[in-house]
Amino acid sequence: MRDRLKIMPLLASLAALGIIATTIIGLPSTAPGLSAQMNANAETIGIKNVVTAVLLDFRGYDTLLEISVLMLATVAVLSLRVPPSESRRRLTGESGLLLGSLTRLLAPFMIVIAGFLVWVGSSGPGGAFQAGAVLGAGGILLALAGYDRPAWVRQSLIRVALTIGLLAFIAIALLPILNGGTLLEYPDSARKTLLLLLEGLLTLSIGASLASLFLASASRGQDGGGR
Amino acid sequence: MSTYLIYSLGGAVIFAIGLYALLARRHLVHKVIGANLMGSGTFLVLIGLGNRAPGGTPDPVPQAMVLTGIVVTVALTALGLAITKRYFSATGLDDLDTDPREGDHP
Amino acid sequence: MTLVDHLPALLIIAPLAGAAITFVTERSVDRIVAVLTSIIITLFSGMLLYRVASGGAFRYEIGGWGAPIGIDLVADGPAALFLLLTAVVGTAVTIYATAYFPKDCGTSYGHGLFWTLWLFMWTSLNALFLTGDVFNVYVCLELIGISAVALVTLKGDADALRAGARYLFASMLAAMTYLLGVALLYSSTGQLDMEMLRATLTPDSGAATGLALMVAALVLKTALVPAHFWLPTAHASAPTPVSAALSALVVKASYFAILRLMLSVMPPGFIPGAGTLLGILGSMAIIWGSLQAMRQTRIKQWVAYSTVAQIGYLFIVFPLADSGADVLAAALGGVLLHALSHGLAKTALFLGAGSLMDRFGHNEIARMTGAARTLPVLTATVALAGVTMMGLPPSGGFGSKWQLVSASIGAGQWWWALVLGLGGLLAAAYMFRVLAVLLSDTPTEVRPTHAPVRLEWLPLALAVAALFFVFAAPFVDSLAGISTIMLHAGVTP
Amino acid sequence: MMHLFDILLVGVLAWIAIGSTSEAKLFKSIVMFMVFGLFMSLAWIRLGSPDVALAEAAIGSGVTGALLLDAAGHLRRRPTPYPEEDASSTEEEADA
Repeated sequence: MRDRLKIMPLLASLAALGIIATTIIGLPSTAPGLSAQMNANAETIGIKNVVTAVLLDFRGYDTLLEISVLMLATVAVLSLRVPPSESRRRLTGESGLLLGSLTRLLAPFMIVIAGFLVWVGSSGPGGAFQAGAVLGAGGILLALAGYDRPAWVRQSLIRVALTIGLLAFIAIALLPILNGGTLLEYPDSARKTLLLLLEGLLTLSIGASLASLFLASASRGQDGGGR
Repeated sequence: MSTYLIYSLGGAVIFAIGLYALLARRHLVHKVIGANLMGSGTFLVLIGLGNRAPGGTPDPVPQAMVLTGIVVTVALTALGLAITKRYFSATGLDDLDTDPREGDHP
Repeated sequence: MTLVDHLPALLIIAPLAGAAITFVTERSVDRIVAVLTSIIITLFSGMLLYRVASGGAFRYEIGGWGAPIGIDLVADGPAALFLLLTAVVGTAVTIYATAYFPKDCGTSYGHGLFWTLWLFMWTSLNALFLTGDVFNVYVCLELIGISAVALVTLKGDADALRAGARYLFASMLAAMTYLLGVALLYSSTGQLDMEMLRATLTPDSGAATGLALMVAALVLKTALVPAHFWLPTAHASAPTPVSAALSALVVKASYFAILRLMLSVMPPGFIPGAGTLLGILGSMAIIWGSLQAMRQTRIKQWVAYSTVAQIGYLFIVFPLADSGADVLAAALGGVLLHALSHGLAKTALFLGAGSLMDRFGHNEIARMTGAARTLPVLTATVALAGVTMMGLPPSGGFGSKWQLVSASIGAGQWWWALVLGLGGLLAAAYMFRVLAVLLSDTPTEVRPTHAPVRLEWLPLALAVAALFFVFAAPFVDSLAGISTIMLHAGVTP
Repeated sequence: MMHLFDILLVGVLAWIAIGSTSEAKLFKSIVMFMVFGLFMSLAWIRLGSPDVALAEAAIGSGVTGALLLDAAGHLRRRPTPYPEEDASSTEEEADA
């Protein structure tokens, strides 16, 4: 059934559009923002990809909270799982043959892409976020293609993995305090190592969180929601 | 008309489309799509306006904010859909306008 | 740097680590982790309050960069007060929850994930009170929103799911609007740090529209009338300890962000009429919420509408903010005192109402007659918390209204004083309607209980604390002054 | 010339957005939304943000699309009331 046009929401959207568009047109056509300062500081610490520098270092605290958002959402989705009595009545997943064989080809490829993205992230485009996203998407594809999760990938294991990811991030954040700095203040001597460690960690935990966001919600038994 | 204006105004339009869907569509999944579109519109405004830096290299700060925003939005989406599915299992309804107590739903 | 200097960071990290740990531990261990975490947080919050009261406000530069490159935490008087309130209410909620949630709850109550969700929520509240960065506020709001919605849907019945869905869509709308506001604000000022924003803000339409969108989004999250539609069902259908945390803390977190934006960031009159508009909406909330509370037949809905009304008082500070330093100081002290005493009393009221519901086995007010004889402690809790809601002496509610009235008179805007008086009368009306039932002579049967006594005495203790909270007024006033908010009236803190 | 491309791209984005929110069939809506994500990636590249383009393609279109499709699949199955749900809903009515 198609919804009828509703007047109040339409007026609200048009009003929002009018206000935003007028404001945007009124803005000056050049604005430096914080780019000059960010670029200069990224150069000082020797990271070529400034976006990566902002995410992992300058505004690393945002990223810490964001990993928390991902884990929290996984917990929330788990808490909403349909009770077991219902999940027994699932339709048995019958995944398309094409999707299955395609995934078989794609999955290792995606892992390689993820690794590559982390590798280039410090100089060119790419980095933990994108690599993690690709990894997570790969995991979901596997599930969609009807792969049973291997026996060792149990729910408790996903939980442990997510927790270790967050706790390791917290540990890295707290480490500088022992060294006389503030939270997330990497000492220059160890910055490169710590950031690399963090990138790898983030890739895995973003990938794991995204995949488990899907698996947790779609976990009707072992079929992973394949249709 | 410069590039940044095209994309940031386009972002405003997409934000408004998403807003309408979130407010007016009944189906919960359509509402979730609407919220996602509001997010995409906002991101376009952010990065579009970040393209006004002199020298042609876009401001990295909006890009970092958008990357964070994309991840947060997918988290919200997952939660919204999980609630939708559970609500459907409990009531057979896929919108909030019908009161589950009244029963006799299509 | 000593431990005390790191307190802002530790207040966020401690509950976050607790949340992560409870995700993997056994359910019987979860509650121990949660109680330990709440003790640590309370200790830290107390130390931070002492540090701010004795040594003044300070900033904590995460990553050592300092604004505008990095993100700074701001520990000032109002933040320290809200943190301590969160610690006290949070500890009470934690203790209540150890008795409320059965040790083995199977698939009911969200598969036993309450503790993880709750500690995530605590993390996000502390983070929001401390942050000095407008984009970081967005991330904190999302953390609060997701944890709050998940806690509301914990029961998993149709009512809770419907309320949770409504709450989630309101949160999504608010979050996207807030982020769009940040986009416009950053695009016209090039700053994200609140202090930097205050320094660079010039009257231009980009920044004004951005800030207006951000405040509007936060108003929706705070459930100020007319954006309150999602609150009563969400707060009423949540498990009792969650209802208490939502009403006492969560709406105040987004309110705190409004306080920062309206007073710390914006100079007087930056968005013409915004303060007055918020004051009018606040007045409408006081009257509309109270009238609705009078009409409720179910006890948790009654408490939830009382929250809608009490939120209104917090907004009376905005129309008074531009009338000089003395008026702002009195009004700010007034709303902070109100937020604190309402937080304590509302926790008591929700926990008490929840216990009443459990003992009677239903939630209908009309069938709770004679509770004064059968359940004297719970009835006393409701009555004493009611004193704060009505604003009678010596409650904190009285102190806050007194200060807001004198600020209104001082600013020459006496009409707010009328609203405050009317609000007290209406609160008395909705309180007495329920108390009359509880105190009536015809006792109804109550269910025997094996629940620990803390389910009764804990709410009473909080209600008593709120009852004498007016004596904390001088201390709250002095802490309210230790903040960049006072710069709004030209006073250097 | 480039501006023509920009205007065209934004126009297509808005058109797909309207399509995906006004489409009555849920499945079509979702597919349109996923296509929307792919075009967004194009816009990000055009705006000099390859980092965002990568994330958008993987998350905005991929993961979100998978979540939406899964939900749509779930909502297609007509639920018959389960014993458990029945119990809880009668309890609710008693509460009301």
